[in-house]
Amino acid sequence: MTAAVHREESFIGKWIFSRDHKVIGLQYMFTSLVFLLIGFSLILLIRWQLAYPGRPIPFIGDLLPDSLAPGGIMMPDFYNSLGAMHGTIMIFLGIVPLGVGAFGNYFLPLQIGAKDMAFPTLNMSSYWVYFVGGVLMLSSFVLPGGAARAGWTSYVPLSVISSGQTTWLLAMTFLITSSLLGAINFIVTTLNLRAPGLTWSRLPLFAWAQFVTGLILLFAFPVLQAGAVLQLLDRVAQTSFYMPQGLIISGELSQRGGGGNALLWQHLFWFLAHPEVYVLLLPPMGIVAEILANGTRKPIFGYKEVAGSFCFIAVLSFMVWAHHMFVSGLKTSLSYLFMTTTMTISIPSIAILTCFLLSLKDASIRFTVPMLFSLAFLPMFGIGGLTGLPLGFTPTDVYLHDTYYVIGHFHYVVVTGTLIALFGGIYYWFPKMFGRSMNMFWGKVHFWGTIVLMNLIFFPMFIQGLAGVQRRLYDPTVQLHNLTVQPTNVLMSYASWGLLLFQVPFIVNFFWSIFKGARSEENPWQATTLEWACPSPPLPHVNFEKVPTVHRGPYEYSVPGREADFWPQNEEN
Amino acid sequence: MSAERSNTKVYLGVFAALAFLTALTVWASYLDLGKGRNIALALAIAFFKVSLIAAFFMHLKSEKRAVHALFYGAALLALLLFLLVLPDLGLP
Amino acid sequence: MNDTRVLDTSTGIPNGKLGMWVFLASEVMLFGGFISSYVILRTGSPYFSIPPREMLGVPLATLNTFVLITSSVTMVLALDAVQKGSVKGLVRYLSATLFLAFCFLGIKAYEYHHKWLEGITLTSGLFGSFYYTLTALHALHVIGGIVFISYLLAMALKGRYDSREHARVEYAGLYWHFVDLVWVVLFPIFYLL
Amino acid sequence: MNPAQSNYGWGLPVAASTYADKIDRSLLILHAAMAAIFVLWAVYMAYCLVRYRKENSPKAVYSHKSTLASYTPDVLIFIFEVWLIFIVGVPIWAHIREELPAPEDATVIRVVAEQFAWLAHYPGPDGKFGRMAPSLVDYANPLGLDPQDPDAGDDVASVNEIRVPLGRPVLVTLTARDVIHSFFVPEFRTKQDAVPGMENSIWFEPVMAGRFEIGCAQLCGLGHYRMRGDIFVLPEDEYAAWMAGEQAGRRP
Repeated sequence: MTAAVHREESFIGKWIFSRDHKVIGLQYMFTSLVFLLIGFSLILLIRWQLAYPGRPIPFIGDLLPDSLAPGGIMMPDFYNSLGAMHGTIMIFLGIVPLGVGAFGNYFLPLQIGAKDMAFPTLNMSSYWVYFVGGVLMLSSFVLPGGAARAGWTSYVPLSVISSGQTTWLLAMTFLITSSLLGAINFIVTTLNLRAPGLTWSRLPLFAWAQFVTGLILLFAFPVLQAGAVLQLLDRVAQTSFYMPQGLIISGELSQRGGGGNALLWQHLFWFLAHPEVYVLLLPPMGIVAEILANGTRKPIFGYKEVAGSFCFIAVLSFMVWAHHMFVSGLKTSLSYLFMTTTMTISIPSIAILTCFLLSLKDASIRFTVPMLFSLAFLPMFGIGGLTGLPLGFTPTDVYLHDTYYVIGHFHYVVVTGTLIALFGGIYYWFPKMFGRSMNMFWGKVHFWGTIVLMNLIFFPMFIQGLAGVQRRLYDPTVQLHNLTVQPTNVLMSYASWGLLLFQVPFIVNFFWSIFKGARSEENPWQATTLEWACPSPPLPHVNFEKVPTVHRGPYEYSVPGREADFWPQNEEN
Repeated sequence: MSAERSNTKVYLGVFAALAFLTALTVWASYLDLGKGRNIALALAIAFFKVSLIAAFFMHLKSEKRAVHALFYGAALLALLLFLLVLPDLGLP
Repeated sequence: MNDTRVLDTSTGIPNGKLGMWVFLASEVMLFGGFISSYVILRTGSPYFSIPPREMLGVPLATLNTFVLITSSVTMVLALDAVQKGSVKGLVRYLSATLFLAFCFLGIKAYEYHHKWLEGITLTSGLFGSFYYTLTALHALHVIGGIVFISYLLAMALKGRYDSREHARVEYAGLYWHFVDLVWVVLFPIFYLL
Repeated sequence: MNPAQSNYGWGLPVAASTYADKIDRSLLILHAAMAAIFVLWAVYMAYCLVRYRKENSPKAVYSHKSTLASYTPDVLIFIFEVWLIFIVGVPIWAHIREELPAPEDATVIRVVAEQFAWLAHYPGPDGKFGRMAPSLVDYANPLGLDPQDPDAGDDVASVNEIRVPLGRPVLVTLTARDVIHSFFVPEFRTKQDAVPGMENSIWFEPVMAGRFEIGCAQLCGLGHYRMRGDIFVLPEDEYAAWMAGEQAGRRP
């Protein structure tokens, strides 16, 4: 590889159509953070409707067009599209691109000592396909027919007969293609471009998580691509892959040929969607491992167990998908099988959590802001994981399925688990990305406000779930069994608006520190992995002055007989 | 050079095998061995042809472990999807 | 057989080849998803009417399978030629592969037209829907292969490839054999069962 | 007979069907185990955060070996789960899903879910369901019962209201007309998706008279939230009187 001749690129070449994995990582980060904010603001509208059903939305109400919210009162169709788009935007446009696209693209090559991804052009196109998919998904709000309204799972036949789904399907195809291009890059880069001496047992856990996530994306997404194409044809070309015989839709007998099966879509969708939720989970677990090792000044407890559990989760995640379908008409013989595989997959998650908790023993814990987020991840993900047990266990799932218990479960895993870890990752790697550090006081303000309010929003969901409140209800007070627990909706709504307020310090802190943050040197956290062995921000196109060679494991902290309590991977002695 | 020369012979040999197998599978489809056995036979011939192409034309035989893992991993997962969904929708 | 350039990758497999194999793994899952749905609905749905064998045009499809297998062979011979250093052989075999690919598409187009008139259309029933969806997706992959190979042919004519520098020919070969491999599976499940 | 608001409190609704208490016991076992695990983890973590703060332990202990003892949480939870699945779970799930009561000694009802209403179809005294034709569906005849069919003569149809006698199991055959709905009665702890093109049958046996609420648990469009109905569990004689009234109201 001859030294890259460094011609002066134009602004466009350097920032917009750049092939440098660091610039692409930042593009992913900024875009996904904007999408997270948009997805979050959609749910704030829903929270008003759930807290005060039928009353006009105060400030924003009269801004909304009359077709969606006449007189400021939200219509059920608009409510369903807000719910569907909240789910879709947060998962496919927000958290996965942030966890995999931003952090993976930026720090995987750095952690394995590579100059760049294996296929830089493919990497750039993966961002731009994602960007087009995101714009298309958002534009569905203004296109005729409005946004998709059959939930982020878009179950057939509702999604075939309701409007707004075609743009959703097209946008999903773009997002799936973007994830596939990214996955190919991650797998080949981790396999091929590791620095000399970086064997598999010396690979940092964050790199392990990104590699395993790439494999999951590679094998799971194409199946949803197939399902989405079949649904698109059902919608556009009047085929009936999923449409059964003799549907009577609003009075008239549908003229479709029929013969399809509605459960087929659920099988194809959940074959992707369950591995997808582990794609949401693994990169943040990698980030928590990095921050915990650094903050406790101690090697992560059970490196092999955690890395092995990542792989075991990846393999098992392809065999558990039908636990979403226990009450959907799945044959009982299959539900026994999927109940057992679902319970088996809870073991590696518990193993990882146990290893993280045991890392705290005999440690020397520093309560820096990234450490606060990572330490909060442990109990929060614990609740998320534990509440998954009654949902994977069929007798209790019969009652809890499609109630707010499910929503509480996956929000505890995804919001107080994944999102908190990703916030920790931003505070932890900000100095490496911008050469300046974020303000730690406002970081703590952001942390405590977010954690407390998130619990106020999500814990009442379990109470509602046990009371039998179904999910996706436009007006819960119509069902009599929801009336007793209705006051929790008011509390949850105020907590969610408060959560928006507490994101302001983070946003201001984030953008202000890029230009005005205190300068920080190469290794502010005194960490040992390779990404701290290059200048911050790393050199464009080559990252390291000279290719680092790796001499030891990733978390050599407090090695006896050395005065410094950390021993970077690339130091010879 | 002899090693190189034999390569062409190998490819032509595989070509002949594939052509014969195609004719065989068409001929076999006219036999009436009962629904289950017909399907099994056709899939067996198809699987054999697939492994011929993969082993010789795609040089899978002389590839390293990583490639084998990918190939068999993908095939296994495709089979998994098929096997686990079939009982649910298959037998009404 | 691998090109002899010193390989600076940790697994010893060149990036491009590994990338192509990873891409093909995702393609296996894409076609796997489609074929699973087809077989599942065919065995499960009581309304899945299978057209009589005469309407399917089995002899023509067999010829088509034969055409694609031959193109697979000419592709591997093209790679073999360039490894022996004969650019002329490479050009000859690449053009043969391109010609055969166009033949395949031609026969496929004729088949579509013939079937559409016979009454098997996209909405005539599940068999028609699956038949057109899957074979159209496969045809798209054939067209993708044609674009890739014609790019190679252009580069070969410019003398870009010789016995040491021909990685892309090998990757195009991998892709093309995969496309042929998919057809080898599609042929029996649509025409013969 | 309004559903006494006492059916629903802050915890689980009243257990009004035979297998409801089995499900409640499983919920209790699971939540007790979850609480125990969480409390143990929290106590241990709080102790570590205080004991191994930087001020208390300036030097961390370097170690790579993970002792066998570190697997105890995983092994314990695995054993708990194996016990839970094979001893507790499988019998209950088989009881709920596969031990359907015989039609002759159960009240058999067909429920057809459509966009935003539950249509109940009783076979009537002859025990046979009349033929339904999609073309006959209209406001007066929501199920589209075919008047010429002799079996349909004594069939009773009702919208969003189901009446069942106390003391006998109820066998419900569920299907849907347009999209996927989900028949959910919190008090009976029963839930089953009504999938168009498929017939799913479920059963429950009420243990108390009263009025219980049916809800739709699967998003089925803009009216999903108002798709509610009521199940009236009547004593035997009241049910017989009601059915007789329905038959009398019919043309001779």
